Amino acid sequence: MIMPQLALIPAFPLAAFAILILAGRHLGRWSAWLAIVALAAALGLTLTIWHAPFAGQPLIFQWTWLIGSQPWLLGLRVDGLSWIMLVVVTSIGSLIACYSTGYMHGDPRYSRFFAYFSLFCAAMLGLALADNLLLLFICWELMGLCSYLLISFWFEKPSAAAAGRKAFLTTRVGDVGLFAGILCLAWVPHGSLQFAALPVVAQQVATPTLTLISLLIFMGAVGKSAQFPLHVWLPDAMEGPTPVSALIHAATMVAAGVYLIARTFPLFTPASLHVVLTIGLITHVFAGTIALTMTDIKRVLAYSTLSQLGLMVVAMGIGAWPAAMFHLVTHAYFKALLFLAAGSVIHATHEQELSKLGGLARTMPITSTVFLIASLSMSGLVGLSGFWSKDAILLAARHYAPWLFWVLLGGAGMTTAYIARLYLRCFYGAAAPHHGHAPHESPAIMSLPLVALAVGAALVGWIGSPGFSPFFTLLGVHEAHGFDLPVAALSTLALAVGSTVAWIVGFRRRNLLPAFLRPAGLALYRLAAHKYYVDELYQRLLIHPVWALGGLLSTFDRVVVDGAVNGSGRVGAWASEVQAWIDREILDRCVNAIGTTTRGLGRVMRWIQTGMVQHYLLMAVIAVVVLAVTVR
Amino acid sequence: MGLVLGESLRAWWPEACLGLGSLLAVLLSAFVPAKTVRAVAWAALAASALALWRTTAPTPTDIFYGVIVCDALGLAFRWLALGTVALVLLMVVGAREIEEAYRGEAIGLLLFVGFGLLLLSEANHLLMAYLALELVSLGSYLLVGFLPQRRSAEAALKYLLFGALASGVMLFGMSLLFGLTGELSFPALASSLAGIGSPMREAALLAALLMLVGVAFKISMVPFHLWTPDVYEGAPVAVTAFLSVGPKVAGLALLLRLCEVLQPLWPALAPMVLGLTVLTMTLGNLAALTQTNVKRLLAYSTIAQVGYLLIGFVVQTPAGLQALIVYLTAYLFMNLGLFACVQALVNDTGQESLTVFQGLYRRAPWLALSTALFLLSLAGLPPLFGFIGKFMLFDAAIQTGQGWLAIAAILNSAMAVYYYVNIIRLMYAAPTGATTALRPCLGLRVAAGVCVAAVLGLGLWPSPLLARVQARLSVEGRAYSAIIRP
Amino acid sequence: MLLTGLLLLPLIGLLVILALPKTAVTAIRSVALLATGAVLLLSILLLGAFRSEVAAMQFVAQLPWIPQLNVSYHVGIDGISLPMVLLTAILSFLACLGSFSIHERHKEYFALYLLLVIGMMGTFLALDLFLFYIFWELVLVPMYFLIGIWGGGRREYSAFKFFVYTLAGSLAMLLAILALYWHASPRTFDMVELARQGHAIPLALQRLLFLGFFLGFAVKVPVFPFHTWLPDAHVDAPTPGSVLLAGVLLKMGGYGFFRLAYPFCPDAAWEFRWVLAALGAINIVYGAFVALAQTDFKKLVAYSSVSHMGFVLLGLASFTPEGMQGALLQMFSHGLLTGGMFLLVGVLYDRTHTRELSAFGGLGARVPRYAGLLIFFSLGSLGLPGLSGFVAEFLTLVGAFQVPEIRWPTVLSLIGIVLAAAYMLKVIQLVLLGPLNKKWQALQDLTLREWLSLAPLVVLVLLIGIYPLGLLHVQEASLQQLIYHVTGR
Amino acid sequence: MAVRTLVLLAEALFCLGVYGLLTRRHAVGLLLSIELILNAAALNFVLFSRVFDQVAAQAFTLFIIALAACEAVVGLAIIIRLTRTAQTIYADEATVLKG
Amino acid sequence: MNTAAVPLAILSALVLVGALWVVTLHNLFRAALSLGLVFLGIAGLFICLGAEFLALVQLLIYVGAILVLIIFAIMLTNSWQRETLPASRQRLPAALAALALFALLARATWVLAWPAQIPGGATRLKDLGLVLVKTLVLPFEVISLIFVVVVVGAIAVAAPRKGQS
Repeated sequence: MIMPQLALIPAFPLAAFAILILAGRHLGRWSAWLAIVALAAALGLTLTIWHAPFAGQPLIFQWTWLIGSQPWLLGLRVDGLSWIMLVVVTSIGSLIACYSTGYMHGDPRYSRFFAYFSLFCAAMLGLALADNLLLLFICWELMGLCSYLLISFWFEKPSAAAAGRKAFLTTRVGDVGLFAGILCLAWVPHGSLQFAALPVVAQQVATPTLTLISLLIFMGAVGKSAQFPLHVWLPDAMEGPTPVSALIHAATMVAAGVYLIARTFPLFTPASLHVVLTIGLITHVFAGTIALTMTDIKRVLAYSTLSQLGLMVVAMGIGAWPAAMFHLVTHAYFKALLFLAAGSVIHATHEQELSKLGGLARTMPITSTVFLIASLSMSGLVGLSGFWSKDAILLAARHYAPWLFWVLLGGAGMTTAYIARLYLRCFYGAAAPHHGHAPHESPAIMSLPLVALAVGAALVGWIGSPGFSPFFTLLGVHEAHGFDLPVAALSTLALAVGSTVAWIVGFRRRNLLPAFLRPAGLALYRLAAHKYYVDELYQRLLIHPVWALGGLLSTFDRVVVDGAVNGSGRVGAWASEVQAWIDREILDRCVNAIGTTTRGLGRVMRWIQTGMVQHYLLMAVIAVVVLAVTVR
Repeated sequence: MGLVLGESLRAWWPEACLGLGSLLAVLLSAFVPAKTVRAVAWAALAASALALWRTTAPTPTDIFYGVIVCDALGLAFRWLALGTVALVLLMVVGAREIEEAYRGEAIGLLLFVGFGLLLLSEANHLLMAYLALELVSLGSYLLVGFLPQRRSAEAALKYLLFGALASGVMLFGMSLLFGLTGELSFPALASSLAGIGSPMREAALLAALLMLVGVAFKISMVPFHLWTPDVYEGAPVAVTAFLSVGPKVAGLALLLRLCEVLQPLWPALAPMVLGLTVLTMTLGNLAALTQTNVKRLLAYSTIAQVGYLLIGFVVQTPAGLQALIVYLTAYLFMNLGLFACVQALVNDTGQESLTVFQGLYRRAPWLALSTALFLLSLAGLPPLFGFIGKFMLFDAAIQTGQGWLAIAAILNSAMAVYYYVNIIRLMYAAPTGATTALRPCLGLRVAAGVCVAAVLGLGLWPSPLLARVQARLSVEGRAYSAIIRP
Repeated sequence: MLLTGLLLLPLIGLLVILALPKTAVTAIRSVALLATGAVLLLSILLLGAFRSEVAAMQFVAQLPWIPQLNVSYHVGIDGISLPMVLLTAILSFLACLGSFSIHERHKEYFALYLLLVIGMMGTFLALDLFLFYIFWELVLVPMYFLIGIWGGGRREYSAFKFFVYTLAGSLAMLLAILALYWHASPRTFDMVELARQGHAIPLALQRLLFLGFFLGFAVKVPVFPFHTWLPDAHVDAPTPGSVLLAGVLLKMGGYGFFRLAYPFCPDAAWEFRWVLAALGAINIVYGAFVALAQTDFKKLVAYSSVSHMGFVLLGLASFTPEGMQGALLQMFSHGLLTGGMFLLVGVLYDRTHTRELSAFGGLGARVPRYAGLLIFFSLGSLGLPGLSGFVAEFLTLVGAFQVPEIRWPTVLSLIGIVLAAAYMLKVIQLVLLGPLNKKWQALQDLTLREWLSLAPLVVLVLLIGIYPLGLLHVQEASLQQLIYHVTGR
Repeated sequence: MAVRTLVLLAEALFCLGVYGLLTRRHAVGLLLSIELILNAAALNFVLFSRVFDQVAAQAFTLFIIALAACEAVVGLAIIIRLTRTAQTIYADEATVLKG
Repeated sequence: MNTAAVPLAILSALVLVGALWVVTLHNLFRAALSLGLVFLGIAGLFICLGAEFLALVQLLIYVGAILVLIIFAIMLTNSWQRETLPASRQRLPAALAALALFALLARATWVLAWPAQIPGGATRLKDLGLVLVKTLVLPFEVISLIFVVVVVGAIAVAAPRKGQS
């Protein structure tokens, strides 16, 4: 069904962006409401077209964007998968926008914030709506930009500026992979960029090529979803305002990578899925361990995000892409909530270091409650959203390979452990000494979205629960997985163990390790606390060499390329320019010799001109003789 | 007999006016101020130009019993010679380095040499050619030595000695040629040489070579160019200007005529001339790169330019001849214009090193602009006239399949860009010495103005000139019938 | 007639300025602005009247000029030259606005400026090879003086270097032109006719011709290793000079490939495509690496031009519709983006008299409008989708990638995309972000004039980024014809 | 005696003149050498005028003699100038202009 | 060898020896006198070749005018001459070059088929005069112009200028 109105969905926030960037200064506080209204309108529009995805009828709107040997189409398309994304983005987005009106209150670049925010939403909506890889890539890049702008929103802070740049560059590395994937996909025989055509493409393209393409696309996902080894930007991205962290770096944008995999899933071959699984697993475990050691609220949450994204990627890797999407949705809600709550804490205390926090449950009851709900949801307490999605993944893992199931179960325990540690240390225990003012509950405009999100975080999982699963219907997967009691029990056990450990080790600070293991434990702890030195490794192995190469080439350019042309043995500035000229002509590397010869010849000419007229005469006579001999 | 003389004179008014004018000027200069001499000179020039304008000689005619030939080729070269004299006259009048007391003599000598140029470009007889050549030379020696400075006398001596050797060699060559053929007039020589046999041929070749040396000296062709830089540096600026154009014009005319005479020997001479052509431009440019004295630099530049000009000669086609004439015209204007600018500078600073150009733009923007224009034209930048000429020359070379000649010329042009533009660079740099405004005298301004107009105007609209050159020089005329081969 | 107007208007302006007294600065400025404005208007009219489905030359005007040499005044446009004409018109108008910050020797400046405009315009309009060469060289002189007189730093050196390099290059081209003229039968300079005879030229001669043309254009583009004049010239040129230098002059090189080298020696071009592609990739990567290491704002932008022009070569080498479209579009887009960048550098330099990146910092808070624009143009340069640079680079890469012979250079040039982000973000970070350098406490934001000179560029960059189809349609027919001419496909 | 011998004599005279021009240091000595060269040519012309019975060639010799006189006058004027300004009479000491 | 050849041989020897002295004698004055010897020899040869008028002119102008002028100049510039002046350093290369030139010329002309005998007879003065006023009237006029201008020019050049002795 053709439906040009689809374009309105991203157009609302885009228009808001345009207005805000041009006239935001004059709008003042109204700028926030403009953004909220735009998002709400997008949400409304999304909801009004609910029937089509449920009916399995995609809504399509296409137009020609470029021409070449063939027209390059761009198009929007709403099917179940994208509709879900739309709902998630618009609903969470508008709630976070509401929250931000309070959080960003008084910021000098208030309207600018909402402008970026709107642009981001527009891009994310566009990405969800895209019916081909090209438009997806365009929106993908725009999101990268928004991420950059928002991370370095408080650019006066050098660390924020650096973090923004790091995020952009790191994801760009992945983007280039995606771009290369698109190039390949466009030009393999029978290739197409349309998502709808991908299953056909997958059948017709040779497997090795397909593996290459899918891995390149996955590279994009690795960058955007901050998978190992391109994960380094995400923790630093916490330099941005907290609502940004909530929306972009937890709920939606980072999930785009997972969404991309889901979209292009038909292209993935067993070999590439194996890679996906490996990367996801590494990220999941590795980020979880780091999260255990972090002492900054937002960083704990950031690593937890990494870990959860890893989990989704694992699900993708074992082929359970509906489960991964399901986890994506639930994760969006509870992680957004976690971040917003953390933001509430930070807003109240101006502190985000765990060691300086504590006992906030009394002063901030709402925040404390919603944080708890979200934590439990993430940990997978039976009945809460997180439980259902994690359960689906665990189930799939058990079908895939038992060892994976156990690893993931351990991961689940770890998840519980770090989030419980965070919760306990933040809201219980002795109240930390306050600086200047007493912590207080956030204003209503901030807490109301929290409550709304808490409802979502608790209940949204039911749409994918066994028995009642409109979610899977939307995705076109009809054999809903059943409720598996052992798995549920085991995951509950993991939750219990995890929270207990968190209580004893994380909160009470008891070292449970036997003495002989303690040095090893400490070393491990240090390793994790330093994020496995990945940043340092990059610095040494990648950044430094690149900069050094740049410097080297620059010197090369100045000294050799220019110098080869200019002649390094310059006698005078202008004399060397003679060489410059000659060298250009000869196009040779060893031009110096020729340049010297030229000047040498010039000098010979000077030397001939002794000023003695009889020398000239002699030369002339000799010339006559020589010419007479040669002319025959 | 009276009839012959009368007819001859009718076709010979331009030369007669100029010759009488020079005589009058020289004689008067001892008694009247330079201003009067100047007036006489202008009158003579004007009369000569008028007479030349009325001369329509599309069909070649021998006059004065065959000593002189009036034809289209001669007409073109006579115009060029006259133009040179007129422009240099403006410079001589405006030259501060020439003492006022002797300016009259200088003007007279200039007209005298100009007269020689006219004769040289229409000589049709060995004696006439030798006489005209000596006339030009003697006048030039004197003009070069006109300054009270030591360098001027030195330059004159060098010029004299080199010139004497060259003309002596040439004369000896002529005598040998006469000994081989028994003829003195060009047409007779040509027909006599046409049927020459083997042992005679070698001797004739040697004689021809010796004769060509005289011409090569006049046009500063390598390896007979050695006098050029020294003489140019020592001579007064105006005289240098004259030397850089006038003798080249007449010398090339003589070369063309001699070439016609020597046509049977040409196949043997061609490779040598070709090689010397490339050598001339290359060595001229190479040496120019390291010069620091303006006049010396321009001397080498002249040598290089002669190299380009010779392309039009060595290709031996009508197109080449036309290109030669067109480029010669361009060269006349751009080089003399440039020298007018140099004269203005030398008048002001009394120095000749390249540094006098430094900051010229601040002192005299228009002067700097015209200098730049002339330099760019010399460098062959479109849409200036120099480019059109160069283009035609290169095209003529490529047309005859001598692409390598064009390549050599282009490489040379690229090399030349360096030193031409270097002067422009200096002009627009910050001044080091005087910063007061510099205002050239009227004569120099007129000279430079005329040259600017020509370089620009003929560059943008060369069509009338080209049409005329083509129309005149495509006619199968006697004077160049042999070198215009289909 | 319309096209002749494009050349006559600046000429009239030039003459009027020459007639005005030196002191009438306002009058001189307005005349220059009027002239360039009229040119802009005329070129927009041209766009309206252009029939994009026609591949052949349109608005052709021909008058005999030097019949003796078969030279005629012959102008016309097709889908390849129209974008360049538009670009020239736009940039010369905006740079003319930008030239108001020149504060000495106005008369000479604007006279030379208009001469430059004539030269650039003529290069893109000429259909007579001789005329083309004249305009091509005509550009050199005013630019030399713009750099040499109104430039900064080692301006004489840079101007000189620029002049000698480009002239040396174009002499090689002259040789090729002469050879072409010699070979053509009937002897003609008519570029359309010469193109028609392209395949008839023996391959050996074609190779030589291509080499000659290549040298001429490679210096202009500039292609590694002929690029060393570029950073010097760009850095020392006055702002409007840099804008036109990067915005238009470099495009003349690229245009030369489209208009001269490809049609006249098609077989050699086809043979040498891998060389072009390899050089393109080297340009992209090398330029980006060197840009990364720069500490001078302008120099960085200059090297970024080297990198970006590599895409033009890459696209050219592909001989696919996408690649060629991309190359042409990249020329247009790069003109807009670098023009904007140089204007911005100029704005900053006018106020602070330094271009050292490390001397700034934190200006984002102080001059938000400026910051916005700088970010905008940087993003355009690094190829952000939605802006013109992305479309061009995407098309180029897609086009080049499909040709097996040049696939590896294409893959290599992907590195350039990451590096572009790196150096552009470096600029943003060093200039705009971080704590405010106390020295620039009183820095003034963009003035109205500066706004006016930048805003059209912003609009165009966005327009092409979002709706490139308009320009692509204009280019399509002519490019198809060119590709067919060269490859027979 | 044959014509051949006289031609040889003229050639010898010519070469001696050239040798003198190359080796004489005194400026006036150079003028002497020039006269030798001119005389060689004159001798040739007179000889050949006899051979071909061409009177014009004898006239040519007349002109040569006249021009030789002119050249001597000019040469001496320049030499006097040189001695005034350069304080030397030797040609190889006039080396201000070089390079 | 017939009788006509004897004076020719003697005169030739005179010319050669004189020329050799002109270029080699250290004393310039003697060299100038040797030049007179050469002139005399040439004049004699002219007579032998039947060009009596030319011989007369040769004696008048060369010996009477030019040589006197030169000797005058030598005496005038006497004060600038140095007694002990080393000979030119390029004598050897100059001699080689001149010899080579001579070899070339001699080889080229020696092999030619010249008339075995110099044709007899003498030029009538009238013929010569006729040539000068008819065929060569223009050169004749021109050379008179040259005389005038050269003399005036030479005076202008040789005249002492301001600030010079």
